[in-house]
Amino acid sequence: MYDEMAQVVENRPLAGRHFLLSLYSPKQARAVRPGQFAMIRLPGRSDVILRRPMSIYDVRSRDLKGGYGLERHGQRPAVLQVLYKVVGRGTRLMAELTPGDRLAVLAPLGHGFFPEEYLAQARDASEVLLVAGGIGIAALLMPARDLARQKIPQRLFFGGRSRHDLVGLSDFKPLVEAITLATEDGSRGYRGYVTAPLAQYLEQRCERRFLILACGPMAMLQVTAGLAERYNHPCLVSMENRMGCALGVCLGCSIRVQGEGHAAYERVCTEGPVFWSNHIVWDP
Amino acid sequence: MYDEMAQVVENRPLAGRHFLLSLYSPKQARAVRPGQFAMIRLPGRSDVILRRPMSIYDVRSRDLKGGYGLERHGQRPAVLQVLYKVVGRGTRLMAELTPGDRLAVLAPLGHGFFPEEYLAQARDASEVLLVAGGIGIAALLMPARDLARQKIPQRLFFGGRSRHDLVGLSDFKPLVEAITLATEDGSRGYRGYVTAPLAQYLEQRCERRFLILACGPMAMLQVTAGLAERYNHPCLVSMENRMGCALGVCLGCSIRVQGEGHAAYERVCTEGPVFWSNHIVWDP
Amino acid sequence: MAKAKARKLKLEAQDGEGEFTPRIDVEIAGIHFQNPVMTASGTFGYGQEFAHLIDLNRLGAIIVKGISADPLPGNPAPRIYETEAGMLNAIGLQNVGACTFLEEKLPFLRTLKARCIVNVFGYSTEDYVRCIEILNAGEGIDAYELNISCPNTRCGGIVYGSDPKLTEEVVAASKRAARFPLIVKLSPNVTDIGVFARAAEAAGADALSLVNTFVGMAIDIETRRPRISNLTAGLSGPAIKPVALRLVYQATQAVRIPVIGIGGITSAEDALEYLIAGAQAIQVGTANFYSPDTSLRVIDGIRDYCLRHRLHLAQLIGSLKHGVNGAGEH
Amino acid sequence: MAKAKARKLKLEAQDGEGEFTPRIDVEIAGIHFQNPVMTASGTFGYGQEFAHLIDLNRLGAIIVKGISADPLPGNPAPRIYETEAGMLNAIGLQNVGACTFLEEKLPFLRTLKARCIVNVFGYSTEDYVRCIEILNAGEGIDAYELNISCPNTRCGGIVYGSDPKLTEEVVAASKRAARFPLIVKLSPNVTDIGVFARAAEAAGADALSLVNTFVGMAIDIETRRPRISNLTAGLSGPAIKPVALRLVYQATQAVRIPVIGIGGITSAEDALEYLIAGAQAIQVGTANFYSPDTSLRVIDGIRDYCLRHRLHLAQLIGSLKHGVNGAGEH
Ligand SMILES: Cc1cc2nc3c(=O)[nH]c(=O)nc-3n(C[C@H](O)[C@H](O)[C@H](O)COP(=O)(O)OP(=O)(O)OC[C@H]3O[C@@H](n4cnc5c(N)ncnc54)[C@H](O)[C@@H]3O)c2cc1C
Ligand SMILES: Cc1cc2nc3c(=O)[nH]c(=O)nc-3n(C[C@H](O)[C@H](O)[C@H](O)COP(=O)(O)OP(=O)(O)OC[C@H]3O[C@@H](n4cnc5c(N)ncnc54)[C@H](O)[C@@H]3O)c2cc1C
Ligand SMILES: Cc1cc2nc3c(=O)[nH]c(=O)nc-3n(C[C@H](O)[C@H](O)[C@H](O)COP(=O)(O)O)c2cc1C
Ligand SMILES: Cc1cc2nc3c(=O)[nH]c(=O)nc-3n(C[C@H](O)[C@H](O)[C@H](O)COP(=O)(O)O)c2cc1C
Ligand code: FES
Ligand code: FES
Repeated sequence: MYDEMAQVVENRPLAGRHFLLSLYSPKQARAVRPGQFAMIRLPGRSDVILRRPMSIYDVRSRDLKGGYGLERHGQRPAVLQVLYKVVGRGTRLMAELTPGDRLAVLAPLGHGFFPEEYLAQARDASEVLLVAGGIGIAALLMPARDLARQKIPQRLFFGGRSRHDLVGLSDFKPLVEAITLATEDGSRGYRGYVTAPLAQYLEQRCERRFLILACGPMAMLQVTAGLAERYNHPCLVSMENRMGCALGVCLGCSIRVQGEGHAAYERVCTEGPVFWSNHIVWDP
Repeated sequence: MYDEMAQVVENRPLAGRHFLLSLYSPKQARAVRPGQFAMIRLPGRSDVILRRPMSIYDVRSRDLKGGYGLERHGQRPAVLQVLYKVVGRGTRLMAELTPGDRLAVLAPLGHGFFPEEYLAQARDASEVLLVAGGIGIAALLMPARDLARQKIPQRLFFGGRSRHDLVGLSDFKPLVEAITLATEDGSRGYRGYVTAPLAQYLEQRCERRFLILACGPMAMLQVTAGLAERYNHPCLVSMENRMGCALGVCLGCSIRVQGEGHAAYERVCTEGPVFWSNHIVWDP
Repeated sequence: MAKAKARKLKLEAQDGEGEFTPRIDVEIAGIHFQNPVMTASGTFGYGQEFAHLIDLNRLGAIIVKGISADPLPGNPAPRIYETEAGMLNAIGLQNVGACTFLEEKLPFLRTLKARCIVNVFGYSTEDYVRCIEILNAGEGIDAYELNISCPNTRCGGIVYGSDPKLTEEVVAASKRAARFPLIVKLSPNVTDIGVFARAAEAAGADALSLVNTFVGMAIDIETRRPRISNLTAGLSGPAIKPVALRLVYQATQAVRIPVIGIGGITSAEDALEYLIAGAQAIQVGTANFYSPDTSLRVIDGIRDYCLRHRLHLAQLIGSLKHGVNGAGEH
Repeated sequence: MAKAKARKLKLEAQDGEGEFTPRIDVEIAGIHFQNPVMTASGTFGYGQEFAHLIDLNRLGAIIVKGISADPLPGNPAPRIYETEAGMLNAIGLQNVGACTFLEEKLPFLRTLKARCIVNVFGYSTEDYVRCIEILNAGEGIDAYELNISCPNTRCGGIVYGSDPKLTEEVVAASKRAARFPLIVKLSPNVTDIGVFARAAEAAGADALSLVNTFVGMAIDIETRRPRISNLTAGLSGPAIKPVALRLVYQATQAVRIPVIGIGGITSAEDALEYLIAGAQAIQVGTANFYSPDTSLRVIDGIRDYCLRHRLHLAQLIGSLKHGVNGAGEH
């Protein structure tokens, strides 16, 4: 983890108030592991004081070519990429960033989708299912690339409110066997929540083993965790919570997990954001 | 007085952290009278909430040509100009403005150097003395032009901390007979406060009648007022004070004036900023 | 609970998908307000100062600058200072006095559709009573707001507002004297707001308003002198909103009379937090200084919200649900 | 006055134009601190979390997260929320408990040049005493900070901190039990801070620290539920600075023991305001979250200021002059 001033290389607008922000920060970019996140701060503003947590979507070389794994192409990563959606004051200000602007970035952070912990289950599975809700997609590109490198078949279930939320699809296409889309307004793919086609898929393949990696809104994760439990598949979820520090000290991000007394809570920023879904105590 | 969103036409850096800001705001520009001011707000920032008071330095046509009085050249004013110095958070943010940015501007405000109130004295005087301290110069260009148009001889006394504070001289040159400069560090003109050469000038011309128009830091105004009293010259001062509203309602800008009870205070934003110096109760 | 009263406003039957026109008027202390948005005392002058900037007739009420029986000069400069997301002020209640107010300021206010509430201040119970007795002659005054919470005067205000016994005394005396309904404005600088809310209610207050400013301070480190001549000053603005909101919520829990919420309101969203917490109306203060159209934006925003949620204001007031996830407070 | 003690620090003769090295060390409750900058409880974990970000040896002291006799789980999520220039928190004092602290956290803290102060919390006087008795075994603890002001627990904390009698009781019992000096951390949510400062002093406190957080609230207007599961929460950050500074100033006026200032400090300028107002030291809280090097910048800034003004810290403390224009308070 490093606390750096990183320079904006690009802040590319995408569909539906999404942006792809590229930050030059070689030390951090080299240290990133899949599923980790960054805390981003707009310096000099006392009206947005806390840093904002953002998944690290990808790391790239300075000229933005290549992607995670580019070491294999003889290049070292130097740029952090963050895929974000404008939802409030902090992200609205992020949208105004232009190349050359400097941000305070704390990264890489957290316990992500670390292959050593799920690779055995992934190999046992007939397929890895990536389940993304909205901007949750941002946490899944780097693990998808890990899995693709290991030649493990994977399938992406991706849902959003409308088709404008389905960003980054072209990055996933080369990595996965198939993509199932869902939108609440029916503007693309299934009409409804992404957990509906997921449930159907699992129901029809009761006999098969899957590993599920999921990231998205709490409600989606909870349903996904329920499906994983019902059909008895291992499932990793990347959790969201408000964060004060991401250093493990404010205890603002703690969530309820299996355990009693002091062990009843764990920090999303430190023990997470990725947890085995059956470790979480979901709301009744 | 209008409350408008004005667009930045230019934000020109000058010496010593001074800037000349030009704002497109025709309705306001047309209404400006000499010695009035504007309240400027950076919208969307809750860390700099109050508007900042700024003298209106000049009004111009849209292409920034001409100056106050340009109606006579067949053009109507459309641009407000503000000459400001970066001193704190608000002005630091103003310095970052670029053409196209929009500001909330309340203008024109206040009781300024209105010719109908001093022209008689100006005509009686052998010379009008303009006395400026630092950024106080910003309040004097429009009255100087009024006087020049009336062919009333004037002389500028202008002091600052260093020569970098002596901005805008070229605008005054065509309007005044002579300019006396002073800097605290001696980098230009007299070494010391501008009130020293002023005192000397008045002392040597005890028999003559002057009208003094002054703007600058409180201490300078107080000394100037003292000199005016000693040599018995009428003197108008443009006062500074922190301002909450400039609408006359917060009473935050009130200063002590001649009078008792409720009349002991008057508002710089409404009754001022320009007062006859003997109306002010100066600190002992 | 205060919301009982608001519910009494007759609601039109509102179901189905048809046209819906939310009612956002409200009745407090027997006075009908066309909407729950008022301008806070000391931040809106005597109304007229804003006449050329906004349509005053759209406001729920204008609360004028604190008036005392005799005119007051106020404190020496500097009186204000900007802080993080807020400002300090120690005006010292400079005002024209009750008689001049009646002669020079009230006639204009009387012509407006907005209600006129007069904020009353004194240094002693006799002062308050004397001021009210003068003002009782005023035609067009809709209510008094008793300022027992001004932090910028050595005696008077703050002393009354931080002692429940004195609160009861001055409220009871003022209520006896008052020809118009009496709103009592409470200080936030207390350990338990419920005690003061109940004291004012017991002494006959028709409604409460809160908060007044928080006592604060700032120092110029270069001169090592206070930034405000009075040393301490009142903090207002967005910075105080979370604490003010909590106090307003607690006050609504403590009394049956209506509560008017004040503190850091700059948008309809802010106002809605207060209304959901239980305030029957709100006041916009410091925001008037830098954004004179705030109150109008708040009115529009409240109406839009009610329309979107198909709620009348009365249904919204005090509708705070407990427990973040709907599972009850855990 | 608290400053008398600080003045006792031997000052080198300092006149003329020669080299000047300001002394910024300070002695509080018999403990020597290399500088007056501490990290506030609950905002700096157990120190180690910041070890790879800043040089911990440069700090005056580290005050660890509130410790109770038994481990506590804390409140359900959400526990924090950002507000204007501040944040709300209702962590609910999640902590590892006194025994685990001694075993797992203290050994690292002991190795540092920064002083180690342990923030102690309980639900009853017995809890406080029991916690202190466990901690008394700890080698390397320099002092206790008694948290009688946490607003986020139903009983305990806030109750003690808002009743002078209970304050005296818990402080006296804790003082009797404590092997190390006792700093008492006061709540800002009171009508008269002087009463509580004097109660703590009378009961044997060696020093005071203030402020803890202000009780606040925020509502999600779309769900009409509180933003924080606990309903109310503690407000910290730049927003509270003016009010916290006033409370610290008033506390220094009320007692002879040293006072440590806390609240919204994000820069050396902020810290200097507290020191000039009379605080012997200061704590950096919320700023650690978003700018972990704040404390170090504050230390450097204080030294630079002292150098520029040719003052030792002890000469600066409590040096507030009255009257804005030097003409005495008018
Ligand atoms: C581990 C993690 C990874 C994330 N990755 C991404 C990502 O890659 N792309 C992306 O667009 N968003 C991501 N988010 C959500 C993102 O942090 C929020 O959308 C963002 O903080 C909103 O800030 P704001 O100022 O625009 O919104 P506001 O609503 O104004 O924020 C107010 C406060 O709430 C917090 N907050 C608001 N929404 C969320 C949320 N969903 N989760 C956590 N805190 C929130 C903010 O941090 C802030 O403290 C992630 C969140 C977490 C915890
Ligand atoms: C009638 C009038 C006309 C002015 N004209 C000009 C001008 O033409 N050019 C120019 O550069 N400056 C002018 N000033 C001063 C200018 O308003 C301040 O320099 C500016 O407000 C500082 O803002 P800041 O945020 O950078 O400083 P900060 O120190 O961060 O401001 C903090 C607070 O103090 C107030 N403040 C600080 N300095 C002053 C000051 N000298 N006078 C009044 N309030 C102050 C600010 O408005 C703000 O509320 C004028 C002031 C007045 C009253
Ligand atoms: C400059 C100023 C003057 C004020 N004068 C009065 C007053 O005369 N009487 C009063 O009851 N409150 C007065 N107040 C308090 C406001 O009415 C209001 O209670 C407070 O500012 C909090 O609201 P806000 O955060 O929206 O400003 C004054 C506030 C300010 C900022
Ligand atoms: C997340 C968080 C947790 C806190 N936990 C404690 C605590 O355990 N014990 C305590 O005495 N104070 C605690 N505090 C209060 C701080 O120590 C400090 O008094 C307060 O935040 C004000 O300072 P600031 O404005 O610099 O943050 C906590 C504050 C925050 C923001
Ligand atoms: S965000 Fe502070 S502990 Fe996790
Ligand atoms: S600035 Fe508000 S009355 Fe003058």
